Amino acid sequence: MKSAIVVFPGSNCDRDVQVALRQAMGSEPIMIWHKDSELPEVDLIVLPGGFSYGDYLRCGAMSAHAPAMRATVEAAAKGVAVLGICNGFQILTEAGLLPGALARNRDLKFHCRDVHLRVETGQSLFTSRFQEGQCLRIPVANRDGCYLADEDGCRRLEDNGQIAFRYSDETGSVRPEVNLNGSVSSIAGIFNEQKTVLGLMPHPERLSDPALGGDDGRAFFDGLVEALS
Amino acid sequence: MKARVHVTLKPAVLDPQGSAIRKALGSLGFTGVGKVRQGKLIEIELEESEPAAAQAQVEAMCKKLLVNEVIETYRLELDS
Amino acid sequence: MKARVHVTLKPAVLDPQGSAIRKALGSLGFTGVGKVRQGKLIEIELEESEPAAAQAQVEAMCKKLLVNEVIETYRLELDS
Amino acid sequence: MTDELSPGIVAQHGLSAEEYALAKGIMGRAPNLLELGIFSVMWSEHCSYKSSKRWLKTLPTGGPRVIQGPGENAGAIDIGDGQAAIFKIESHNHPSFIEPYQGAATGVGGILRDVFTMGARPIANLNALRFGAPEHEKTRHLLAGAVQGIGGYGNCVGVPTVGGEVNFHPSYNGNILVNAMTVGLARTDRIFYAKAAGIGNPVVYVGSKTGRDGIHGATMASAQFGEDAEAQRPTVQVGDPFVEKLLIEACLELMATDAIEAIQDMGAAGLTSSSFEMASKGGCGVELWLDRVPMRETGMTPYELMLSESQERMLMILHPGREEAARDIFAKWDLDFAVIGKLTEGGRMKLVWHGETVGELPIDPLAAAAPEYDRPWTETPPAPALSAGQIAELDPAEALTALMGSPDLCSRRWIWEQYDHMVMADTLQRPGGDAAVVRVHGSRKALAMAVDCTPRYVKADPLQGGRQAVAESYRNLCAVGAEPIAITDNLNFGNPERPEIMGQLVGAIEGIGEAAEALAYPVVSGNVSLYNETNGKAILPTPIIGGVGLLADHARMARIAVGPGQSLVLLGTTAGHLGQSLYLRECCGLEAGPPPPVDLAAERRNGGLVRNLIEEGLILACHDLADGGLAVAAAEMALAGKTGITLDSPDRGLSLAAWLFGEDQGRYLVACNRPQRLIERASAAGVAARQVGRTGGTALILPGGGTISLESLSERHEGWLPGYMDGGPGGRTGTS
Ligand SMILES: Nc1ncnc2c1ncn2[C@@H]1O[C@H](COP(=O)(O)OP(=O)(O)O)[C@@H](O)[C@H]1O
Ligand SMILES: [Mg+2]
Repeated sequence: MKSAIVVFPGSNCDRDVQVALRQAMGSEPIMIWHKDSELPEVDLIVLPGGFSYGDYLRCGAMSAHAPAMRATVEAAAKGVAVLGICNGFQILTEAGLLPGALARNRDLKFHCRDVHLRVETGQSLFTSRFQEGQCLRIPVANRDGCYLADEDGCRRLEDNGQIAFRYSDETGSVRPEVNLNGSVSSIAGIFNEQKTVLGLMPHPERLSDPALGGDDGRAFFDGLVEALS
Repeated sequence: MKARVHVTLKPAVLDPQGSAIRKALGSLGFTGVGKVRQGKLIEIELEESEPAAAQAQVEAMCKKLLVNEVIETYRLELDS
Repeated sequence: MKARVHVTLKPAVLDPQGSAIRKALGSLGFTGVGKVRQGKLIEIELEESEPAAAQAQVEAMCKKLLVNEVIETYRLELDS
Repeated sequence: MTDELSPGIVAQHGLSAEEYALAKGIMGRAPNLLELGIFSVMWSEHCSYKSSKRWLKTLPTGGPRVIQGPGENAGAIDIGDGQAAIFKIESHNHPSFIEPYQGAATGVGGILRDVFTMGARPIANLNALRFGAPEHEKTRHLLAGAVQGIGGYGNCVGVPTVGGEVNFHPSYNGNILVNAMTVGLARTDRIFYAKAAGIGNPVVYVGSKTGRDGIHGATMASAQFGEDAEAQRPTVQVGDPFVEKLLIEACLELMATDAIEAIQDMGAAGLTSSSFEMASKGGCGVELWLDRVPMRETGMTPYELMLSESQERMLMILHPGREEAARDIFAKWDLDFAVIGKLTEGGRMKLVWHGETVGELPIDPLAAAAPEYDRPWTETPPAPALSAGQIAELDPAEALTALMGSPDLCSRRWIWEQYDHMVMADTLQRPGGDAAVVRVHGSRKALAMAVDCTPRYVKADPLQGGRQAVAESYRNLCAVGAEPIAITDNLNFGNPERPEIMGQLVGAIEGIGEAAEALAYPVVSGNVSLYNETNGKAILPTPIIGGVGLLADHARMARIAVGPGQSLVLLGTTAGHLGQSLYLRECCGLEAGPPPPVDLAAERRNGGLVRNLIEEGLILACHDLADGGLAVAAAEMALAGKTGITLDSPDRGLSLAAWLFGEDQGRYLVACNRPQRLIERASAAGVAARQVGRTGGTALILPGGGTISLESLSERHEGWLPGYMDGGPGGRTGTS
């Protein structure tokens, strides 16, 4: 399989996800500069974490208009898989590839720590390695990770099975106390309707090597690469 | 011409910054404080001097970039 | 009574957000855009209904909490 | 143009009458205002180190691994395989007190630039913070702001903030300390220096535009610049971490080519000090065309351009003909780029404004004549020994619970979780242990790092306190299994014009020097921050030591977390020293007595043993003993491992308090499977060792019968800081 990582000014997890993907694919992902308006033919496009444009105005707002994003939207329409992590998730909502919005965390603080996630479905190319209800440990690092959608929007996500991950405790139980940023319905990650686009706030690339303290992130990338190969 | 865009969260959207300010005002001893909301104020200097054209230009900026209409609304003021 | 506090960076203070917005507007094809500055808009509902007293109360809030006078200034609007 | 300036204007520039006379002598005429401004910043304490230079020269700075000691933007150490660790610490105390968010943020920005200026990619940040008493009205706001500022900047540039330390003490009520450290990684054959060379070579400005930020001597200048000049000059700079991130990437991209002859960041005293230092180091002259400097405001003057402290700017000397290639890189990253001058012969600085010469100064005479003072100092009198009556014997379990929940010992999780400490995906040990460990990307090597100082020790005995700060940082590195390789220091003191403060500085430097020498742990960079006092009340003397160590293989690394069924061995000698201990302060209400003495030979021996044991895999967990002694170390290991610990009774008739809470130096608590083997190894190495307990269960059990469940201990330990930060009026709500 082939993959591309879009680098925006202020991206700072581009190398981290490059390392994780290289490890999972056994080959090099292609790094794409945000000013490029054409993308190579790939099976997966990744929007990495970071602070593109300094998170100024709104996280992801300015990057959503980058030439490479226009190309990404076109590719997504053709069914190419798109993964947005953290700032990448924010860009996906700003670009309209995913519904809803990401707002300031309820307690206004930046949170960097491991969280537990409940896998909401194993029926997607992003989660085929996992079973529904399985619990993963993955780090978050964000200040604007509070996922918001109105009631209708939430119902649609629910009905279409578009919720990928929810914040949970270490047993996989979804409780309001562990919803660290105040996301509606404890949402940590969602798909588009076709489940070809995934946005999530946690950073699987940060725990994809046991030396870093865990490898649930590795299983995530291995599963994704397997599904796309 | 100068445009002032007031961007605020839609009423139904929870505003944690507003609530934090309200709480802080309370603990500083201010009483009789009701709802507090925090928004953004964006001031833009424009070359355009014709009000209607300026208005249209800034509306376009809001739609395209300045405002996320999923959770925000805006109000525009122009002065020359 | 409702107070609206416009908090802006003092004129000579660097406004990274404003400059970034300006650049982004430029690359979206908007022309004739001069300086852009981003500030805060804080809306406060007050029980106080007497304008002078409300004014004094909000001024005090600005000094104590809402405005960082080392780098910011503010403008106040009241409406009932 | 060369009219004599009024004594008032001279004084407002902080120059004494003698210094002004010296300046006139160097110039051969009276300097004009622009030139005076340049003298003023070049001879400021900050740029010239005039009070401390004489003493700093005594520090050991060499060693087999040292590539670059003090004197450049940062120190550089050889870590093998053609790689260098480049690091430095810097203070931003005063700005952080005025505006904690921006002050702390720009402190991080500044130290990052010092490091990537030398060709290093920054891989970790640390910070050492000191705040006033928790009950002081400003403390909460200052703490919240400084932490948000450090996080706001570091998180955005994408460099992990992996460690630090925080203390509270009333002496910092009016003068907080914000010291920031950056560690970077470079190739040894691609280290860049500030030494200008090549007559005719272009002087290039990159980064943000110049505004009227942080220009000094402002009051006097009001007359010159019109009524509202003061209002136009922000006293606090606002940082732009986004631009800094672009600047890092653009500079590193350019550094991968061979376009750069010399490079220097524009820090304090901006364009003045960067251009002066580069020219002075290279022994050449420089001509600057100030009208070409990218400007943020209209109507800026040469004076403002030379003295502005706008952030996120760099000055470079390029090789001839490389301007266009360099310009392309900076254009790619949307950064300003301007050729603003050239190197000249003759050792003078010529300042040109729209074709007209507006200032001209000799470079070397000015730099060489920077005043250097041998300020009078008095030795700190030795603290009288504690009398037995001063030490209350409290219930150990209660005392430990109180200590673990005290402001200086409670968990700092509330802080470090607001810092992205994992970005770059190489953080092997996150905050919470003895030292942070960051992998050298793509290798088995790793760097360990920690910042340390125990100011109450330094106050009571500057010499021992200086030694102790170095020794503690040495221990923190050894405790994870790293070989300590070098340090950077940040000397935070009060007013050096007072002999007793100068005495603290002299004593601490002597102690640091002795320890650095004895531990083969040279000082390769540092920073001095003086005048940290208000109304004659000085801060506790606070010489922060930032230590960096090397792990050859990160698989051989120790952590503090214990597991069940392990034996605990205490390495090092316990005399039960309670003078200046936290037990004395928190539980007996006393700050008294001499600090624990530091035996440097024992530090070296014990540290070496611990490293060997870790490397051989004989140690399952390790923690050095510091504040709060044995009991606190055991409690921290138990909490980290979520496993109970039972501690044995003291030997040799030590009191329980002295045994559990004494702060004797040079000690480590280690967990292992075969204690006897460890004790034999220790005795062969000449290190005192005894088994002091074992792990298991869910409680901490102390000699004398006290039992504390880990759950309640954790609540106290984790609870204080969030509870404190939640209580009462918060600070401002941040800046964005
Ligand atoms: N300001 C801070 N930023 C990040 N981490 C911090 C900070 N203060 C303390 N820590 C972390 O908390 C842990 C305990 O700190 P400290 O009490 O200073 O340790 P020690 O006594 O071992 O030197 C360390 O891992 C340290 O890095
Ligand atoms: Mg330690």
